[in-house]
Parts: sequence; C-alpha cells; structure tokens
Amino acid sequence: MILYLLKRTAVFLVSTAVAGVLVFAFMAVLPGDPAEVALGVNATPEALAELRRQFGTDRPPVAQFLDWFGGLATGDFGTSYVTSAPIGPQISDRLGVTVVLVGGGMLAALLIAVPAGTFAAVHHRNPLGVVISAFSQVGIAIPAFLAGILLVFVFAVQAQALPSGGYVPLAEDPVEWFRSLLLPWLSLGLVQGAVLTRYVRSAVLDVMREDYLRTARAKGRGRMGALWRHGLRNAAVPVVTVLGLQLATLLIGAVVVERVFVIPGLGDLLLNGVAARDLLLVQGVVMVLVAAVLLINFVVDVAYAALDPRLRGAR
Amino acid sequence: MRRIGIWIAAGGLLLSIAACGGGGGSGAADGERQATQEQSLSVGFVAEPANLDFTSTEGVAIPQALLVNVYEGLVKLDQDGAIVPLLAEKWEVSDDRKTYTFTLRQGVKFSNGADFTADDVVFSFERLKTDWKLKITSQLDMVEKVEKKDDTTAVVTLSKPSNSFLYTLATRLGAMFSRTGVDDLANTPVGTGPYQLGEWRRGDHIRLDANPGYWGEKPAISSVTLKYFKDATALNNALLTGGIDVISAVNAPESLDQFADPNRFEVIEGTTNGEVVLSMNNGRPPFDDKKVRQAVRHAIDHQALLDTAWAGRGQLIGAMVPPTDPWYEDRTGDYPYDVEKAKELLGGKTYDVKMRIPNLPYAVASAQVVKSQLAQVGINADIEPLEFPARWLDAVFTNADYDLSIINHVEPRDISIFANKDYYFRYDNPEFGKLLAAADEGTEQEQIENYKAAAKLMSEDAAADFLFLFPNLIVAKKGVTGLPKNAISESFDFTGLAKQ
Amino acid sequence: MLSVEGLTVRAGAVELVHDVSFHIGPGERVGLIGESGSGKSLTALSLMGLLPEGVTAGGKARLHDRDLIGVPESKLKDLRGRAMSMVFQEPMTALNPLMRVGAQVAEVMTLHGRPRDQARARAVELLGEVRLPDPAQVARAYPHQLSGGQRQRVMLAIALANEPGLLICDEPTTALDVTVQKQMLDLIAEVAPALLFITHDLAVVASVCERVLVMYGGRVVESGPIREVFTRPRHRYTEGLLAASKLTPRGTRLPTIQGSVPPAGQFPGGCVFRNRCPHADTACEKVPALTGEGHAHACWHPADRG
Amino acid sequence: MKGRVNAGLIAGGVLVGLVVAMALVSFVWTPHDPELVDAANKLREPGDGYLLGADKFGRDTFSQLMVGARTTLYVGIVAVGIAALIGTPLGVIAGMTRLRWLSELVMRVNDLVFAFPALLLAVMLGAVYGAGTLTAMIAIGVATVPAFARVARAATMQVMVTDYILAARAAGRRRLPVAFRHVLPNIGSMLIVQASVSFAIAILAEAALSFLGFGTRPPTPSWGRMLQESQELLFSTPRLALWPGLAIALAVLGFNLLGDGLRDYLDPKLRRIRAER
Repeated sequence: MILYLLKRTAVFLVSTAVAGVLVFAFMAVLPGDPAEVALGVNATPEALAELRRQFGTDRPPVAQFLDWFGGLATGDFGTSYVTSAPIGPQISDRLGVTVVLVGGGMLAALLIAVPAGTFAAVHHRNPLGVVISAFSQVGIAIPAFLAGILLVFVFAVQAQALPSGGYVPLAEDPVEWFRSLLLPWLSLGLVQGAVLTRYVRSAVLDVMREDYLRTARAKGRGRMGALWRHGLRNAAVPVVTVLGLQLATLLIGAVVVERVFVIPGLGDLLLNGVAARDLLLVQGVVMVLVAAVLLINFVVDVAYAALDPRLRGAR
Repeated sequence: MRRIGIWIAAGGLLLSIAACGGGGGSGAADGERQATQEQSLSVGFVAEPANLDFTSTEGVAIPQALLVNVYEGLVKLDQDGAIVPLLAEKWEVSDDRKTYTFTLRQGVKFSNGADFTADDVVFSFERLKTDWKLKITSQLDMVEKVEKKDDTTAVVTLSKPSNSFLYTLATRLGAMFSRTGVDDLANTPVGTGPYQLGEWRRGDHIRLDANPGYWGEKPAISSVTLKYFKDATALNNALLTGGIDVISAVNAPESLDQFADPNRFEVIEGTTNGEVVLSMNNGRPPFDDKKVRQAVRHAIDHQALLDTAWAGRGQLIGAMVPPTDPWYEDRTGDYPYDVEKAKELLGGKTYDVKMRIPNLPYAVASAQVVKSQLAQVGINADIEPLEFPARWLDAVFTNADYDLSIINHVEPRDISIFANKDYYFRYDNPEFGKLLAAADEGTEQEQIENYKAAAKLMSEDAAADFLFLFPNLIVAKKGVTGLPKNAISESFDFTGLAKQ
Repeated sequence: MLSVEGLTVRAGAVELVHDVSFHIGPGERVGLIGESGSGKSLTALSLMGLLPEGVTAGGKARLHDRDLIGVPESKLKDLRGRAMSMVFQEPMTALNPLMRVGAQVAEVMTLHGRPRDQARARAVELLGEVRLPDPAQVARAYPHQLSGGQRQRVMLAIALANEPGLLICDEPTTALDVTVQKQMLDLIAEVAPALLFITHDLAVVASVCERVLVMYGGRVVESGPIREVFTRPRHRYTEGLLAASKLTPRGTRLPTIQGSVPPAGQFPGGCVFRNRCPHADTACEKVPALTGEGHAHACWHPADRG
Repeated sequence: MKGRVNAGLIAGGVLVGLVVAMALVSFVWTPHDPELVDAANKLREPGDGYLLGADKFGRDTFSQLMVGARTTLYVGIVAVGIAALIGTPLGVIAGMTRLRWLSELVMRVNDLVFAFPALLLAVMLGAVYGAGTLTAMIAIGVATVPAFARVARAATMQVMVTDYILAARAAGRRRLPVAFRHVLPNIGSMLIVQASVSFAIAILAEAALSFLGFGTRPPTPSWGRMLQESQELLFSTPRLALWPGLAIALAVLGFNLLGDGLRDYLDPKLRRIRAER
C-alpha cells in the first residue's frame, strides 16, 4: 500500500511538472510580446527593454520557466502584466468559489444518482425503473447551461424565490451564500446526476449479477441486505472513476454555469484573462486547472486502492 | 416513487430556503438601510475594467466607473452638456484664446489626504505626455505649457486657440491626479471625487464608498456597487429578481418588455455619444476604393438593421455626430438604401472581405445583418468575432488588420479621430483635417460651420458607415431618481442618484 | 429430511424443470447428475430460493417441516446459511473481493445471531477445519490473495459455519485443478451432513455419493443407489452417458450420444430424450413416469431388462 | 454472436437518421435562406411557409435548424475522427505491447491529455488562433483522444488473450499484421460504440462553446448559438429557445441510444468495456 502510494505520488508529481512545461510552452508560442502589448505601438525601445526587464521576459525561457514553476510551489503566480495585480490571490479566491460550486454540484448529483440509479437497477424490469432510466437519458442530453437558464426562469424570475445569479461569500452572509449557490448546484447536479444515474444503475446491475451477491444471500441475507452490505462498495469502484472524470471535466465545464449565474469562479477568471490578453493570468489558471485534474486522478487512484484491496499490491 | 419523493423534497427545500431569504434578506435589509440613512445602490454593468488605470488601458469601463465619481477634473459637463466648474472655481480666457487661467477650489483633498493644489494640475498635465499610454492624449496636443502661478492658480497656455480644449478637460484626459497617489493606479485610484474605492472583487463587483473628506455636497447614495455581468440576460435577470437596482445599459434590447410594469420598473430611453460605426479599412483594397465604400453605404438598409439587430432602439445617423452635438445635421439621406446603385458602383465585381468584430452583443447582431445585406450586392463578408477588448484592440485597432469592423465609438465629440490617418480607419483626406483644425481654432459660429462641413465631407467620402446611434437604455427599480436620460459624458455619474 | 414433490421451475412461459421429486434423509449423500442445461442447478437454486430474477419455482419442497417453495423471502432467508447452505461452482467470484475472508466467514454466523467476537474466533477455527494452513492469516487475507482451491475451502467453511442439516454443492470442484479436486472431494465427503451434490462428472459423484439422480431436459430420468445405476443403467440416456465416459481401447469407436442438448425449452414433448435416443419410437411421445422402488427410471424402453 | 436489435438501437438510429437527413437535405434545399436577414419577417409566427417561425433577424427557424444539423455533424465527425485516429493506435499499441513501460507511458500521456478538457483547450486555442468551428472541433477532438485510447487499450487487451491471436502469434506473425488483421476488426465494435457516445458529447461541447462565444462563428447556423441568441427573447418568444434546445437534446439522446444499442447489438460479450464519457 505504501509502495503504491509512493508510486502514485511520483506519477502525479511528474505529470504535473510535464503539464507545467506544456502550459508554459503553449503560452510561449502565443504571438505578442507582453511588454509591447502593455506599452502599445508608440512605445520607445528603451521603455520596452525596461518593461521586459521588469516583467522578466528578457531572460532565457528556461530561466523564466523555472522561476515561474518554482513560484507556483509557494503560491506565487507572478504579477499580471495587464492589471499589475498579483495573480496568486485572485486564483485562490476563484478556486475556492469553483471548488464550492463543483463540489456542491457533485454532491447534489450523488444525492440524486445513488438512490435513483440503485432504484433503477433493482427495479430494472418494472416500469418505474425504466422511467428513471429514461429520465436519466433525457437529462444527459440537456446542456447544463440550458438547465441553468430554465431554473433561473422558474425559480428566480417567475417565482422570485431565489437570486438569479451572483455570489455572496460564506463569511459575509451564510444564508445568502447558500441561496446564491442553490440554483447553480441544482443545475450542475441535475445534469451530472443524470449522467451518474446511468453509471450507478449499470454498476449496480453488474454487481447484482455477481456471484458473491448470491453467496451473501445463501448466507441468509435478503436481496436488499446483500446489495447494501456487499454490493454498494463494489459498485462504488466504477462509479468513483466516473465521478473523478466528471469532477475533472466540471472544473472547467462549470464555466458555462458560472456565466449563467454570474459566479466569479476560475472559468470566469480564465475567460477574463483571455479577453484581456492577460497571459500570465491565463497561464496560471490553466496550470491550476490542469494540476487540479491531475490531483483528482491521483485521489481517484488512491480511492480505488482504499476501496479495492486487489489494487494495493499490484502496479 | 423514490425519485418523485426526492423531487418533492428538493422542491420543499428550495421553497423553505427561499421563504427564509425572502423574509430576512433584501426586504428587511432595505428597511434597515433606510432607517439608518445609509443608502446603498447597486448598478449593473456589462464590461468590467481589467484594471483601474485609464491612463494606460483603453476602454470605456474605467472612466465610466471612476470619472466624476472618484476622479475629478477642473471642469465637468452638466446634464445638458454645458461645461461647468468643478475643481476650478472659475477661469479666465485671454483675448487671443490661448491662455487659460484657472482659479482652483480651496480646501480640496485627495482621498489619500494630500491637498489639491496647482502643483497637482501641472503634474497631471505633464503626465499626459510622460505616463499616459493612450493615443487619445493627442486631443490635448494643443497644450503648450502649464504653470503654477500660486497654490490656487494654474495657467495653461495653448499653441493655438481651441474650442475643444475645455470640453476635453471634462473627459478622462482632464482628470486630476495626486503627486503622491499614482503608485498603483491600476488597483488604487486616488482622486478628489465624492467617492473612493471601497472594495473590488474582480469578476464580480466594485464598491464605491462616499469619500468622507469630500469638499462638496455629499452624495445621497453613500455606497454604490457596480456589479458586472458578462451576460446580458443575466444582467436583466438580476434586476428582475432584485439583485441590482439599475441596469446601466441594456444589452439585450429585445427583452425590454420584461420591464414593462410601471409599478416596478422605470425604463429610460435616451441617446448617447456612441456611434455604432461600420469601419472600413481605407488603407487597403477593396475599401481603399471610394466607390466600394459608397456601395457599402448604399447596400445597407439601416432601418432594417436597427429593427432587427437592436430592436429598433436607437437613432439613425449618417455621420460621426450625435444629435446632442451643436453641429448636428441629419445626414441619413446621403446614402439611401439602394441595392441597384450599390451594384452599379461595384461594377459587377464581387469581393471577399474579413469582418473582424468585437464579441459584443450589438456588434455580433449588427454584423449578421450587414453580412446578409452586403451579400445582396456581391460582397461576401466573413465574420470573425474577436475577444473584446484585447484581441480586437490588438488586431483591428492597433494593427488595422481588417477590412470591415463594427464598434461603438463612445467617446464624446470623437469626429476628430477621422483626422488621424494612422487611426485604424486609415482615412486620409487632408481637407478633412483642415476643416477640423479650422473648427477648433475658429469662433463658435466657425466651429459649427466647419464641423458641419467636415461631417458632410466624411459622409460623402464614405470614410465609414454609421449603423446607428447607440441608445441610452437604462432600467431602474421604481423609485430610483437622478438617472440621466442622455448619456453624453464618459462617466456614469452617481452623484445625483437617490432612492425614494 | 428434505423432500421434494413435483418441483417445477419456469422462466416466463418456458418450463425448465418439470415435476421433479426426490428426498434426502439425514446424513444421506445424494448426487444430482446431468449435462449443462439439464436443470440440475436450477433445481438446487430453487431449493435455496436463489433463482435468478424472472425464474419461478412451483411444487412442493420441505426441509424438516419448513416449506421452501412459495414462501416469502423473509422466511426463507432465515433458513439459508443455517438449516441449509450451498457451495457454488465458481470459487473465484463467489467471495466478495473487497472484504477480508475471516469477516466473510464470520458474517454468516453474526447474521444468524451469534455475537461478533465469537463469530470471529469461530471463523478462524472453521478455516482450520477446512484444512487451510495458517487459518489466522487466511482470515486476514482478501480473496484475491488465495488460490481457487483455498477459496473453495473458504466457501465450504462459510457453508458449514452454522452446522446446517443440508449442504448443497453445485459443481464445487469443476473449476479446480485435478489434484486439488480430490482433496476437496474428500473434505466434503468427510464434513458434509446430508448432501446434495450436483455435478456432470460421473467419477466425482461415484466417489462422494451414495445415491444418484440423473437429470436430462429438466426431468429426473433415473434414480437409485450409485452402484446399481452405474453398473446397470436403465434409462437410455444414463446408458449413453456412462458409455461416453468409459475409456475405450484405442481404435474403437467412441460411443457417444448422438446430437447435442437442445436449448432450454426446445426439448421434445413426451420423453425428453427421444430425439437423440436410438431406441425411440412412437411410444416415447408420451411422458414416461419415473417408476421403480429404490432404483427408478423414466423410460419406455429401458436397457438391461433382465 | 450478434445480439438482438433492441428498442434503443432503433430509437437512436431514427433520431440520428433524422439529423443526418436534415443535414443532407439542407445541402440541396431549405425552405428559406437560413442566413438571410429580413426585417419584414422579424419574429414571425409559425405558419405560412415558415414552419417554426422566424427569429429576430427574420431568419426562418426551420431552415436554420436544418443547416445547424450540418454544423453539428461537422463538429462531431471531425472531432470524433481526430480522437479515433490518434486515440485508437495509441490504445492498440498500449494494449499489444509487451513492454510494460511503453504501455504505462502511453497511459500516463493519456492521463496528461485528459487533464486538458475540451473547453479549456478550446479557450486556449481560441486565444491564439481565434475562436471558430475549426478550433472547437480540434479542441473537442484532442480532448476526446484519451477516451478512445482507453477503450482501444482495454478492448485490445481482451482480444490479445483470445485463442486466435495467441495462435497467430504462435505461428510467428509479426505484430503489425496481427494488429491490422486481427485486433482492429475485433475491437471495431467497441470503437463504433465509443464514437457514438463521443459524438453525443461533442454536440454538447459545441453547444457550450457556442454559448460562451468560442464556437461556430455567426451567422453560420449552429444549434448552440441559436440557443444563445434566443436567450434575450426567452420570455416573449420561448419557441426560439425551444427548437434548438430540443434539437440538441434529441440529437444527443439519439447518439447515446445508438451507442448503447450498438453495444448490445454488436458484441454482447464486450459489454463490460464501457464507453468513456
């Protein structure tokens, strides 16, 4: 187990470093010298040189990379060329919002998918189970932003029950914080929940066909008892994979929901950075997103091992 | 049944949370604030500033938020467009109209505590040449020197008489900076205005709080929150659900019906200085050919464009002059919609051109109409939306790498941009420059005459096409007063606002 | 002790097991033999109440004085693992891969009321009783760390934990290596109370059981003491089966049953074997009854008439 | 052994068929020019030659939907094509090779690519080369590579232990011929299923990108952009959002059902290898 953890950790760290190189290289090929962009066309060569020195863009790329990547470890993302504000605090603010948004959305998805998927599997032969399956198929087919727009329309504009958008920090007003996030959570949760329902259903169906479930019943457990005690944890293994995949794609995928609900998350920051050509900011956000996905992969791998003893020795 | 159960439970949760918020949230808070005389107001905007330094960053978002509210100039425009004193109590103009002696208001302090003196006036004018990074600083090129006579008197000497000088001082170019407050303009603006920066949560809002040391009358609203919405629909929804009090500019004009209830909302529709220009690159084929440009002007059915792209809100114009300017003349008849005429001018040729537009609602909507109408005469325009501001500014504005573009030129009295042949229009007619120079140096009557002639010339030259005048569409909650009908300055002035 | 009377198993409209009757006395070891598709596993599963979804059983089956067919799950589950237990064919998949072996053995005891710590201790003992070396360590292992033979011993330990009156083994050694098979069979023979042993392997049944039931096409076609059935088969199917399993001298024709087992539900009416039977005639269009005391058969033209 | 034709397969086939038919017909005929702005028909009610009415530009909604189907298919085909062309060889190599480090390396690279989701790639590419259908397709395609590689690898590993491959290998066949002759045909069914599922995801991704303004350029009709443009009229003219929304949902549903149905039909034995979302 310890060996496995060490190995996974190593893979995670190496991948992150490689991702860092990729992100840096990608940004380096972007046309446009940040100093030129900042000073405009009428700038003097001296001013340009001075600004390049100030930005540090006059140094060799490798040195720039090491400086930047080394800074990341301490949370120093550099200072924006455009806004001349430090990037680190912005990213950490936004990351917090996105994590709450995506985490809550996934929680909502789980709360929907686990009961619904299990129910649909257990009752896969009767009409209600089929209806749930059909619902989840339809849910998958609806774009998240459309779900968001409709939720706003119904709950905010028509019912006037919840805010249509905006974000209130938890520390400022916990009730408003919750209210401001409820619809975004729901729109992520409904769509992701539909996707997840399918996976939970098929995982539970698979597990229900497993011999050890029959063994459990032969021991004297009832159908549901066997499923509860022996099935769910086994079914969780494939579901955790999907959950990891979903979480990873959602970190950036949530940007459309952020847009609909005017939530200042990481995706929004990225789009702002792109619109303002704030390359260092874009670079930082992309790096954080990519590292987060890799981290999620790592956590999923570890969760696997925690769930499934067969993986601990192997690999 | 389990799924249905969950639905009911979720619905119940929503409702209970909603009820609790509805009772304890905004309603109660409103009452409280009124009781303590601490009025606050939140105004929704579409474009958020990338930073707060309008001396280095283009775009209207920064002066909109900060000018008059945080930064003040020597003069300002009143609601009718007249120039009135602000930091200058009064001024005297020499007989040759080249020397302006400003008497400064006393007891004015910057929000960093420093006193405002004639030294700051000299400092601010010098910064235009040394620190500003914008092309528009050329509008004050006629300033020859600025001197301090004493602490409360500053003398500005012009190289030639200029009608636009005082007017320009009312724009961001005339903003007064503190000698000790320019270290971090991007994040910490320091001005003499009635408001100072309270909080800026990037991507969400800027809060301006009343400046306790303000020299003049305290504004009725002590705390204004500028909330930013990239999405026009989200902005509408925010007002509909009480998230904000005012929409500064409706960017989804078709949706105005939502605010039809006069008991809840007030819709203000007026004009702005914003000419939505279909720019044509005069500097390269095919639009270096006047006939092709003229064909474009004939090919566009402006009324149809306004009706479809912007819900018919706004006004048709034929030149770079809004009706609120004194030298306005109706030039919409210069190029009537005439497909046959356009085809004739093109001589049967067809063209493929690049239409590189900012990814803003009005531009994307207008571009689709323009493309469709140009296709009727054989000009195939390929629309490429660029992220605004950065990519558009870089590709079109700075490098003029475009054939057609569409942008709302919001700066007041900006017909002069056509006189600069390096401007992205690449319009180069010396006659036009002469007319403008004559207008600026001449008497008031000459000014009007020459501006009229210049507008006529550029219209006939088809230097660009003018799609429509951007409407000032403001929607406010019932009871918000002091909103301007016409937006004629760069600033969204909060000082006159109140809440009943 | 176990008596089965007219057991039928059906999946929807298709009857898979028809009218099966037999009984097993206390301590008796009975083999149930047949090819795959003969209905032998379904018969066993219906006794345990573990038929797959959509498959139902009818008829009567009683263990001591408790009904096994047509009673609600809640009553049946008390019997499972206590009064009767079952060892399945696939040891590789029959254990929960995510749970330690000891816990899985203990579970069957705690389920039926034994305190947890007692059950844990007893589980280790049981693992020893099924001849697993170092039972304490095995108890801490996960299934994937054990071999197939070891896992099947674990299954046996689970089955025996509550000292049931009846043990049902469904091909318990089929998936195991030959050398391991023998040990396993010996162990089952040694520890089993009353036993219903399902297999397709004649040699295996001969080594473990005293009595045998031969199934084909969902029917019991012959039954009786091992020695009699194997030496003097009466049903033509049993005869063919025995002939096919005998080693023949090189060069002689291997006697096999012609054709192959039809898919479920497509057996002929009357005698289910008649489409493959060399002796079949019009008489076989009627269903033959299982007749005979002790050694019974269901055939219109039985072999070895004298 | 082929499974039976199931209801999902038929329903999926019909929905996908409809999309394809709409797209194909749009090449030769649409009721109106989908890009023609006509103020006289602004927000025209359905009927009288305008089956589903017209949008605020007076453009016929039905014609736009038809041409939008084309855009949808373009994006799907190119994106899935890129993913399949890159992902499949990677997966097959990883599945066939006996060099553990190579297999491991391919999968690690895969994980790394996976860390750049389609939206992120599209935004990054859009920032450099400008947003448009092409960058969207490339971004979605590249982001889908890992899904193909994983499925191809898993399927290959299953095929590699089957008897006929072992026999071919024992007979001294070289790897590449084995890969082409035996492995590809046998993992083909899984790849088709994956393609169908990926197609559905590509449609959703395109819609999301169009919503953010990183998708198909105006005025080329795209369902995602139609939906985005209809937002300001959601209150007064909800049908403008209804139709493209429905088109997206039905197309996605169709491709998902088709994928599931194909999986059951083509190879029930391989059911366990799930298409990756």
